[in-house]
Amino acid sequence: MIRLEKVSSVTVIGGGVAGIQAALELANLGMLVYLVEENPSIGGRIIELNCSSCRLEVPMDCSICPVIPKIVECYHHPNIKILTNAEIMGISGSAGNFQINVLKKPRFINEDKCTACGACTEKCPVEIFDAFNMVKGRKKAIHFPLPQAFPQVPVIDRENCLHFRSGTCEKCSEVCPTTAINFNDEDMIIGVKSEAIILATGLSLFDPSGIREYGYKRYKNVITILDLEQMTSIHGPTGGKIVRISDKKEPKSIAFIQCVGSRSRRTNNNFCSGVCCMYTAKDAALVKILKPETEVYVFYIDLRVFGKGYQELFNKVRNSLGVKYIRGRPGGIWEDPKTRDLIISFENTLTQRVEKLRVDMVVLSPALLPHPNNRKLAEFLGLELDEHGFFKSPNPVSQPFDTTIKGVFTCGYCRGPRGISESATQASAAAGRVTETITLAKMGRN
Amino acid sequence: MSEANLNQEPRIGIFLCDCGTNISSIIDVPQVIEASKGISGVKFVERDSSLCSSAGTKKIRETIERSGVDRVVFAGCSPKNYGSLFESVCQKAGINRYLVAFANIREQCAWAHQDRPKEATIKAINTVQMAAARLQKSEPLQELEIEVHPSTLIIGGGISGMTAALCLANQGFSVLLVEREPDIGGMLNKLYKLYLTNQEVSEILNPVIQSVRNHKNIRILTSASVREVEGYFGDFEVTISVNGGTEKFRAGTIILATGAGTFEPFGMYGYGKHEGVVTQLELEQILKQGKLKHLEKVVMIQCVGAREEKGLTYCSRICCMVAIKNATLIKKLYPDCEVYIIYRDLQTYGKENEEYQSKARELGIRFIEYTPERRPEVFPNGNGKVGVRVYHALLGETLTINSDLVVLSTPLIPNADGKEIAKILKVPLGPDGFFKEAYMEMRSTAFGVNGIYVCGTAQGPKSIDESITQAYAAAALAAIPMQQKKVKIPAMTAEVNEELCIGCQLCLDLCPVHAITFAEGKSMVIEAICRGCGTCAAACPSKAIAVKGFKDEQILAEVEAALK
Amino acid sequence: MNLEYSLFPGCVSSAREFSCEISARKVFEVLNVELYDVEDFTCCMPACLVHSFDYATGLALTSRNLCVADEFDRDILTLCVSCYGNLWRAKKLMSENGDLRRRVDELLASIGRSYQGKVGIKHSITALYEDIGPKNLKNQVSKPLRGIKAAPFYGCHLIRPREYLFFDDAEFPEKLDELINVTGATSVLHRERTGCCIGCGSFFGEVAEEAALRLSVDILESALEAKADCVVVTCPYCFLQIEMGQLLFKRRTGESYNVPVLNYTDLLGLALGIEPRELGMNIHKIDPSPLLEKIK
Amino acid sequence: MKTEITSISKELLQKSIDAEKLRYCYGCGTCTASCPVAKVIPESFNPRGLLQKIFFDLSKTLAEDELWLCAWCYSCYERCPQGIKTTEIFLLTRNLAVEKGYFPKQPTNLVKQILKSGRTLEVTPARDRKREALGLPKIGETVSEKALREIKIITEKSPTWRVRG
Repeated sequence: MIRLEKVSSVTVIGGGVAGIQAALELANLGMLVYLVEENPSIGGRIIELNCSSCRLEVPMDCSICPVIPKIVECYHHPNIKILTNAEIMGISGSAGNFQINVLKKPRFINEDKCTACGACTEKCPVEIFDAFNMVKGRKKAIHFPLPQAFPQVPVIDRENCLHFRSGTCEKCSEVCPTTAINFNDEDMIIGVKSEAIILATGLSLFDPSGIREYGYKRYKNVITILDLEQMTSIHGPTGGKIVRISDKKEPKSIAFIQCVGSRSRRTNNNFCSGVCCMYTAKDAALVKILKPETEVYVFYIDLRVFGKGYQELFNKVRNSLGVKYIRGRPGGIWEDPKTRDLIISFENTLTQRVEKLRVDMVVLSPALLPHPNNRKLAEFLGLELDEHGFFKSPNPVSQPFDTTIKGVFTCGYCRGPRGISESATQASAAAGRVTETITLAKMGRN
Repeated sequence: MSEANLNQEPRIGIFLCDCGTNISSIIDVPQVIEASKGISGVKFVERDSSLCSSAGTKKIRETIERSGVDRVVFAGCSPKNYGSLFESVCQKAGINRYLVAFANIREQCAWAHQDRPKEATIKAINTVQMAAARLQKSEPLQELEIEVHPSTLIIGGGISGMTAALCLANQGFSVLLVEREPDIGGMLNKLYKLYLTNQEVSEILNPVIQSVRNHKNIRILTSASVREVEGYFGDFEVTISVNGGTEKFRAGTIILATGAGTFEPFGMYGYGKHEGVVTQLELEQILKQGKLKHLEKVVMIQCVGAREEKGLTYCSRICCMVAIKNATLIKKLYPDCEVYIIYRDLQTYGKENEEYQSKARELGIRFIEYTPERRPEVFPNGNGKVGVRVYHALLGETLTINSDLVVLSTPLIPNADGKEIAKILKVPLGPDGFFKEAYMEMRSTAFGVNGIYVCGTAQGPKSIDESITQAYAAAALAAIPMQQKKVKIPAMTAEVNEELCIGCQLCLDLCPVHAITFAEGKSMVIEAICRGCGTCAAACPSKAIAVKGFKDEQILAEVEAALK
Repeated sequence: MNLEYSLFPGCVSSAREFSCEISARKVFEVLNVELYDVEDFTCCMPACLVHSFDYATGLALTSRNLCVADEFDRDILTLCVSCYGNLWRAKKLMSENGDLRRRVDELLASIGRSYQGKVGIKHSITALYEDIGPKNLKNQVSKPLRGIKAAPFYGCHLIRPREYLFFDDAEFPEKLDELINVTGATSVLHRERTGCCIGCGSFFGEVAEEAALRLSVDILESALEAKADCVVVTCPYCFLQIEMGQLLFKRRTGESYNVPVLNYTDLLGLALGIEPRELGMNIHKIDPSPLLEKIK
Repeated sequence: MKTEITSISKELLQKSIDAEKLRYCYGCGTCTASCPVAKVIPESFNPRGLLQKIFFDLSKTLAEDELWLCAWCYSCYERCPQGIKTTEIFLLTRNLAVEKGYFPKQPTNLVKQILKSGRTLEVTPARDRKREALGLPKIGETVSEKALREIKIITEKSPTWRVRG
């Protein structure tokens, strides 16, 4: 096997699909990899998505299942050191010799002892808001991360935990059968030396309540596509059932609205998120397959069907499954105060007809934005960001994953909008580029 | 520690996972445990809430070592998820990984029948019984380890092939770059300027060509093509026809970067009939030669021959950007020229493309949307002009543009020799005729076949930066086994019982990967090539061939258990 | 508290819809707020009409009113949301020191004026909400209008565009609802609350008249769906359109809606104990008396 | 209907930097979907279509009644995802129409009324008496003389305000 002390080390920042894939390739290429993730588990955004094809037995790309084995492999790889709950505090040095200071925040739970029995979460007396559970909306102060995150070891929300707030409660620790809970865990600063850095910070979500006329957060049955992904996920709060938040009834009609906050100078997000058209097609299909009698509408501006097999999937969704596509961005939504139905005002721009549509549920595709951490990292490294906060490349055509600083590379959404497939390909590519660069540098030295 | 001993009765351990509550909330786990205990040879049934956790894996190892079983069944989630993890844990506990079986009681029982828990439980019991029955007939198998020759054959000398070649050569691997044309450079040789950066193509192409030519680890063969590929992952034997003769090479890995062709739209929109109707590629040539005379009006039509119901069904991904780029170039050359782009859906995905489109709009380039139901018409209009009549769907009006030049945006299409290469390398083509990757989401540059990778437009239409990205990704994947120097290949290969073989040679013809040779009147399997598909075993008239791990008695035992 | 404003009554309330002016003057009097008439105010010169002929000339004419207001150290108080929005638009355009501003400055110089933009621009609603405040108003309510369900109709230029009108949210405004609830009446949620009466914009003869009628009907339907007893407006133009729409509809179909239209100041005035007649409610074309009876 | 596309007016684009933004319109229809006029008379008015027409065939658009149907409610202005100042663009286009001699009847009459009285609506002596009767101050048939004079001085400088009558 590979002898670690002699090998080069690389730090990957961000433990989502891109970061995991990059880490795995590098590790398999014989490097020692530090994978730094700010959340308590690795997996990133993708574990918020649903598993569709496995459930439906239809030949449709499932977003999450192919990634799970990668997450597991990454977690157990002898060449990958995973630092979760970790924040980058500073970076110095240059290509071939970066010094990265990482603050590792305590988890308070011993990952080796925990058996994920759930006794602690059951006994915990504090309930907090759960953004990933539109239906219930609550979770305990000690809770499991999203079902597909890894490791499946509970997390304590320090802000709300009674022990940390007032020292009055140790219920979770009392019931833990393996004494895995240790409140005395402390912050740790870890210094990491690396020859190269790969940035894979991923994306953040535009808050669609900024597009006031669609009434998100005001109208209960206006949700985002991520809420729907959670609902349709077998691990999700409804066990895979689609329900209206207002009355928990299954909707008879659903309208999807594209480009909410994206392709917009009004929100300063003058770019296309690149993935919404197709995940909407996928989820629209899912709705139709689960319950064929549901009326499904998609409001779009330009269909972005540029990827392999996209047009064909879209044809199937529209022609065979009967999802109705309407070219037009709705002007506004009005909620019937009695029924909580939603009345959408729109123009079908291909027929010039101005119409209204009453539906049970509206699903918004919000703009996907670069991660806010990019600013801090750019500052540490002296990197250039564009006006939106994406990392800049010295030449977007010939050096698509290089940055303006030598030895620092990017992959995934942090360089610009892209889907899972392209993020993963970019991650492999960045790993190839890093290996090439390090080998060249070493040969230059020797 | 327990070594499987075939003379001894099989000793089976069963691990049952609750998967949090994913399984236990639907399936009556105690009932499954009870039933499992009754299976012959079962020494223990161990239940856990989460086997994949750190604590869970530790428990697996300890339980196996303590009980001395020699085979293990995991009843839980799909082996796709944690299969390899559990196998490696078992291996550490001394159990041959081919004596580990999986009963998928999560996806196939709990989830598939969540509204019928009773039946789901019965199915779960059956699934566990089947896995155990099969294990009783299983034998330990050893994987073959193959040395990987540190060299790569790259087919195609375009930007993708060259980029991959450099990436590997720079890591010290030797690369053979085979190009069918007399010169390397590929499609980029025909192009003028790049979109996004507006640089001349030569600015990025020439340095790459120079580096490839000067690299000591890269050997270039031009006007050459791959005739034959024999051998296997780690040690391919490649025959190349070059200079009227053939040469043989050895390669550990292969990267396919054969590129794509362009669709020629004869008979569409007056192409080939009216003067003044050209393709984007032809316009590119005219621009490159500086021969574009002053124009008053130019019309570009998108999706010519693409996104159709039949034939070329796909979107070619780059044509909108190519049109916007060429429109921009014309507008910069002749600012008073009116340039129209007649499109279906603008594919300016992402950030840079969308920004580039905005800049084009700032220059005054106009966009007209048409629908496939009402396509534009092109007709000669006298004085060398070409009329374009188009129903502007967003205006609800038919416009007539009296243009000087009509430019058709046509899709990239699979290369004509793709089928032949696919046959030689035994890799698949997709329904669109491009090479079919293993799995689009996580392995877009790999094939199901190990040791062969794909990048660039050979896999599907893509831009230059995307091709370069894929080239690096393919190079990384090819570098991994060469870096590790050895690969293990699955032990589930075919095996010939020489005593039973009657020498009919039926298997030789049927084997899709040519893994069977014939010597001294008997068939022989080359394990390194065999992928264990079982075609030979099924066809063998004398039942002389069996696939290890899938022997008849194993399958029959499983079937029997299911029917019990 | 001694509030005072320069009253900018606007053409519609001066020349047509007297009830709006009557009720506003009365209510502010009772609230001890001084409204001063300014001799040299003209029409606000609405952008949709006057600026349509010549952007710069129109802007100069509108800004002239702001120059006149600057002669007094008092904020302007408009009764019409169209005047309110139009004056604000001028203020905003004049704050951008471009070519347009230079041209307007020249035109103003030709009449010996120079634009300062010192005084603020209020509408009766914004003055009531921001300068007096719902709490103070509530304290002065002597006859709470319990039992009345009122459908607020905000009026376009009270809330749009947010670019330079900051009074309330453009999509989900709440302040008029709050002011209605202060009177003891109940504001109802209805779909056309932020709608448009088309009164101050669309010009093209019969087509526009037809549009206005259809919109009025839509607004009335919206209010009735929400079980409102009346529509409460903030602007004499909206008042005119929604009343006229009912009369036209009756003439055309023979059927009548009979939904009383109230200026917000009518509602507030009633709650302050002012007699309907003193608020000019006797000249409303849709008789409000059945509504008034509901209060008791 | 056939239309020969003519060059877009440089004048319009130069008038105001905001009009330049019209080029960013990708015809999403948010404006029309939000428009109260299009809601009730869609056959006569469609702001999205009007913007496209202004962009594609300005000279023809100048003569169209549709140009004067925008109700100035700012709904589209508020919601346009590209931040196009629709309402202002319509105003600018009306400016061009008037420059080219298209004087729609009703607005022209209203403007004449303004020149005459300083108000858009006439206050006859009878109406003024009614005001008085209702307890409102009398306001006269015109605004103050000074104000009227100032209006004249300003409007005389504008070529498009030479409203004959």
